[in-house]
Amino acid sequence: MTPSGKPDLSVSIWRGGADGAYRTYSVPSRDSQTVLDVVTYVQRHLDPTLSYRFACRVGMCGSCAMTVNGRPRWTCRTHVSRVAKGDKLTVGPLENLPVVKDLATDMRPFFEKWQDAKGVFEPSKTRDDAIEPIRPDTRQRQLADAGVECINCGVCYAACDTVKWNTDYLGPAALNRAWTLANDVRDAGQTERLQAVASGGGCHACHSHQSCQEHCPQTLNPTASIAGLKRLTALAYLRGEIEA
Amino acid sequence: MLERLQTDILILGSGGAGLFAALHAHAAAPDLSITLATKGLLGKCGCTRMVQGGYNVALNPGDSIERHFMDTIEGGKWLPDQDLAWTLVTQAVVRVRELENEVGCFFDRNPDGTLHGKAFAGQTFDRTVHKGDLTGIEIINRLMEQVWKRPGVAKLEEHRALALIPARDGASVSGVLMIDVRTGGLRFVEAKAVLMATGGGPTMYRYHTPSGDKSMDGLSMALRAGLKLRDMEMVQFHPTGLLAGPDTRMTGTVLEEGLRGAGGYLLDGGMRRFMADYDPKLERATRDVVSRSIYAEMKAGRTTPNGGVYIQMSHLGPKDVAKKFKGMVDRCRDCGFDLAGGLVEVVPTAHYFMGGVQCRPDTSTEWPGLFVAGEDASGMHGANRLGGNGVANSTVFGGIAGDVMPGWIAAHPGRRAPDEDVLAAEIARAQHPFGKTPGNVHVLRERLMDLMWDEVGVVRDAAGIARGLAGLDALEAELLETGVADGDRAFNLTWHDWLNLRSLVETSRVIALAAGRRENSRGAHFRSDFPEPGDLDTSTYTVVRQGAAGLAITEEPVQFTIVRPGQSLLDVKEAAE
Amino acid sequence: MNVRLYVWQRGTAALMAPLVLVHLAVIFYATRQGLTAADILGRTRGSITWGLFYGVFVLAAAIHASIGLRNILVEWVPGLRSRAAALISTAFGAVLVALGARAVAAVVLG
Amino acid sequence: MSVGALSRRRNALWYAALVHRLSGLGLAVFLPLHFLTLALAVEDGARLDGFFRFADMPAVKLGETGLVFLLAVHFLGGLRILFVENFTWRGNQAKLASAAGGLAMLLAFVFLIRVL
Ligand SMILES: Cc1cc2nc3c(=O)[nH]c(=O)nc-3n(C[C@H](O)[C@H](O)[C@H](O)COP(=O)(O)OP(=O)(O)OC[C@H]3O[C@@H](n4cnc5c(N)ncnc54)[C@H](O)[C@@H]3O)c2cc1C
Ligand code: HEM
Ligand code: SF4
Ligand code: F3S
Ligand code: FES
Repeated sequence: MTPSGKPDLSVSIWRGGADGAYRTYSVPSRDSQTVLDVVTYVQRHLDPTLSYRFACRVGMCGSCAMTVNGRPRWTCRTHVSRVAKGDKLTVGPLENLPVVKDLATDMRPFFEKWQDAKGVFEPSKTRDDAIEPIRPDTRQRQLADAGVECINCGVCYAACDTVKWNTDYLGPAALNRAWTLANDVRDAGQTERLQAVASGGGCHACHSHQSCQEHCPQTLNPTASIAGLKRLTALAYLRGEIEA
Repeated sequence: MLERLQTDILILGSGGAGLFAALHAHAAAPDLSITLATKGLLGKCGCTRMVQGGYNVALNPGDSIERHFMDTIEGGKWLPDQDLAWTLVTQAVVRVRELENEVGCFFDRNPDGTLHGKAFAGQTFDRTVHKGDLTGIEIINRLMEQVWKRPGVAKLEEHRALALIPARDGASVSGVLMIDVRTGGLRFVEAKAVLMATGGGPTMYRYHTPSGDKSMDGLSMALRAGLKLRDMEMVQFHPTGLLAGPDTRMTGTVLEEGLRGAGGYLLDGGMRRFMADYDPKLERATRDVVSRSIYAEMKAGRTTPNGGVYIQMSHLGPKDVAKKFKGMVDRCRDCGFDLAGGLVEVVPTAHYFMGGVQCRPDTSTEWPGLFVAGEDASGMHGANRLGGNGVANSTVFGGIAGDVMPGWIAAHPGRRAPDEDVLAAEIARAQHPFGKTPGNVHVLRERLMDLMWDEVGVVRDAAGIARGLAGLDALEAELLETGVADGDRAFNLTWHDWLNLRSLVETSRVIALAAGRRENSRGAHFRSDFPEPGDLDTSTYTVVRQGAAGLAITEEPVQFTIVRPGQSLLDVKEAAE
Repeated sequence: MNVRLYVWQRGTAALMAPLVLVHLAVIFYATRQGLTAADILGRTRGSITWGLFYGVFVLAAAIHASIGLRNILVEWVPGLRSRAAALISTAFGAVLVALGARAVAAVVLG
Repeated sequence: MSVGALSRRRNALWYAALVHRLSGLGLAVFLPLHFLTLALAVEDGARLDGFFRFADMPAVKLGETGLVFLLAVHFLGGLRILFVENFTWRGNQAKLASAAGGLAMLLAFVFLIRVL
């Protein structure tokens, strides 16, 4: 029992690498307590060798995502009371990424695919030029705006079974970024980008499962972004601007 | 045991300063080998990413560089190094154009398509460029994409820098010792030029806003290297940090300034609106005044259950609040608080560190080959940093460092082998806790945070500072006897907690010393025993340096190279027109 | 799947949509009171319209289904290389076209 | 136990995709058989009728009902996907997918009643 009067939480945490196992700890329950706090408690008080990753603790850096009771989530902004089943919590590393140790995954494949999707701005101007006037009410600006606040947490990537099944698939976050750039009127790399997302593991591999959209903590909609890319690339292909 | 790597340019940190340095260095000299080492994942650690407010820049035709400069100097209570501040405000203009045009940032626009500038406290013009209230995410995401895109920049993610290793001459830098966090192995990276951009981070206070990876490592490394640290007493407190109780990382995180600006009330534990007792501007008073007022209420015991005060927004209409401050309201809700309709407990929280390594406008330091930028550097802000000048500072000077380092290398060719004795000593130092009986690092950190909060915090006096210094000595002695179990060193957070704590204790001592030395109250530094700001014309700044005989502290006169107290560049400009 | 396969797969899907609708209607209509070969053949024998209808349907379905099969193989058969998946699905498509053509010939030409 | 053993991230639309895939597969498997029986007509109508008599058995009728369901559910689900991919975003996709499933079942049921 704890100061809050609630029974302790029974927390199962993944320990080890890919071939690890869950181990269970008892953590005092508090009124103000996120899943990250629970994990921190275990490291600070019960098992100093527990590894996990976090930085900002306010949902901005996207480095604390884990699998909590079977669902990928940002842990710093997930209050325990919203996810605990009774007094039980199961916390594992994100799926679809290699495990480094315990709760920390290797995010490199995620970011490599981000690059493969050409999720990077290609400048058409320099610092010596004036800033491009872009009216906020234009359609393209609004489309780009809708998807731009991604924190690259990898939650959508972990939630998508197409990522799991198709190792070439670039995944929702990378494609969502490509879509925001496709709507960026300042960008000079449009054809190359469309080409990149129209090939093998590109946007067409998505089956609109929408798990990405359902789980995105920033409430972005990668499904809609990917659909947009499917349209753009199909048109570009039919016009002969890109190849299969 | 020790793996040795070589590179031309080594950059520590992947905040605004580190990433910009990498891009500029790569552009200036694509043939040089550039290595960027950072404590967390590339771009996903540090505070630049957490910038909410935005980026100060005089781009609007109605604004001027001179006005931005004067705001910076007056905000800094005449302590800034004026050449650094001038570089900051002039280069910010270039940097924002670069961020938009070359890096791809997507800043908010006015209806006519021009950049939107919002109001930020302490400024005479609405010049803060932003992307909603997630400006830092936009800046860092775009920067890190550009850095990933350049395979020429080698990335050492989750590498913690431990020590600056001097060359055999003892007076220039040879390279940096670091831990590969994922394996626990040690690496020495020898470099011709090193940029320190680890972002300060006053996380030694009970309540603090910066990200968990920041623990003043850079400044403790600089201290041990014998470099001059300036303005170390200047810790900026943000008045409204979330107070969520003990054992939660939510506590201390910032509730944005705009809440007070929009008309939010601060109430004491007895639900009384207290700001009228302190300042006629009430809740809209400046950061330092509001922080001290809340602190006074806390000292007087008029607190909420967790020991802070309340912020109330509901009188502005919960629906409107939820709309206007969506990000903030959502964040509070995720953590179990109703900001729009209820009361949320708040407390002042350590936010930014104005002090740091003394440097020149080209980011060079006393040590040939060592450069510094961002929150690790000092002098741009003086006694107080304007909201919006932090990210301007890191991106401006990071870029300058990137421009300058290749030229420096060309002018100073050849490698500088490390002083092997220092290297060996630093290796031993890093592994020190493995030789001791494992103990409870966490308890010690809690003690440090209370000690600094109570004795060297928002309001200071000589007696408290003395207690603080004594407490730090005791704490350090205990820390050195507290071990960490030596089993698996891979991703061993507890080992890193220990190392963080050591950096924090060392730099805390310097803060306390400098705070004791400044016998007046300026900006972020407030002495209840010396509440007056003192004569502006004879302003001095503190400099601390660690020598063989321990810490030495001096005061240096501020050079008014551009304007003197009582003058304004705006008058000069208007007279000329 | 790449953009070429996508365009073919979604294109044939869109093409089949009205065809399926008609086909379903015919099924419902034809099963009104028991199916007989005479009914069907009476309708289709010598009809260019039905010949075209079913010809296009067969072709579209073969293309559509073989691309679909390829995706399923890529995702659900671990270790199968995309070349092999392409081969299997193309073969399947070819079988569909051959059998389909024979069936259409049977009901239209007799 | 593997890391993902407790995964509960499957949602209604994931199941919609699964149904779409299985119905597509089902149709694809059925199609060659369908073509083969129709080709019986090449030889003579009687053999086709023979098949139809065999097909009069209730068990076979049930199977046919299944096929109608597969075709309907794949058709409706496929339309939904074509809409998602080609028109401006609409929320409530999970509801639409369930509606498609429901409608397909209804169609199949009507078919069953008619043929029995
Ligand atoms: C919540 C919050 C809100 C803010 N809002 C604003 C604002 O609105 N406007 C504004 O102008 N400023 C704001 N600031 C301040 C601003 O974020 C910082 O001043 C600025 O971003 C510092 O940039 P930097 O590059 O120096 O450091 P950071 O961005 O903090 O980066 C430091 C980097 O160094 C790494 N590092 C640390 N230690 C080591 C080590 N030992 N070895 C290797 N790497 C290491 C870190 O992991 C990180 O990558 C805010 C700060 C916070 C905390
Ligand atoms: C109106 C007719 C049809 C429409 C609108 C349609 C639509 C679609 C769509 C949109 C997909 C892609 C699903 C995805 O990748 O997420 C698909 C897949 C598929 N279709 Fe169809 N289809 C139709 C008819 C058929 C027929 C007649 C067959 C069988 C012969 C068939 C077999 C398949 C198969 C096997 C798949 C692959 C499923 C998968 O990848 O999960 N379809 N269909
Ligand atoms: S799209 Fe959403 S879930 Fe995916 S990485 Fe970005 S923020 Fe995370
Ligand atoms: S979950 Fe996966 S399949 Fe597509 S809609 Fe999202 S990327
Ligand atoms: S710790 Fe940064 S998003 Fe959770």
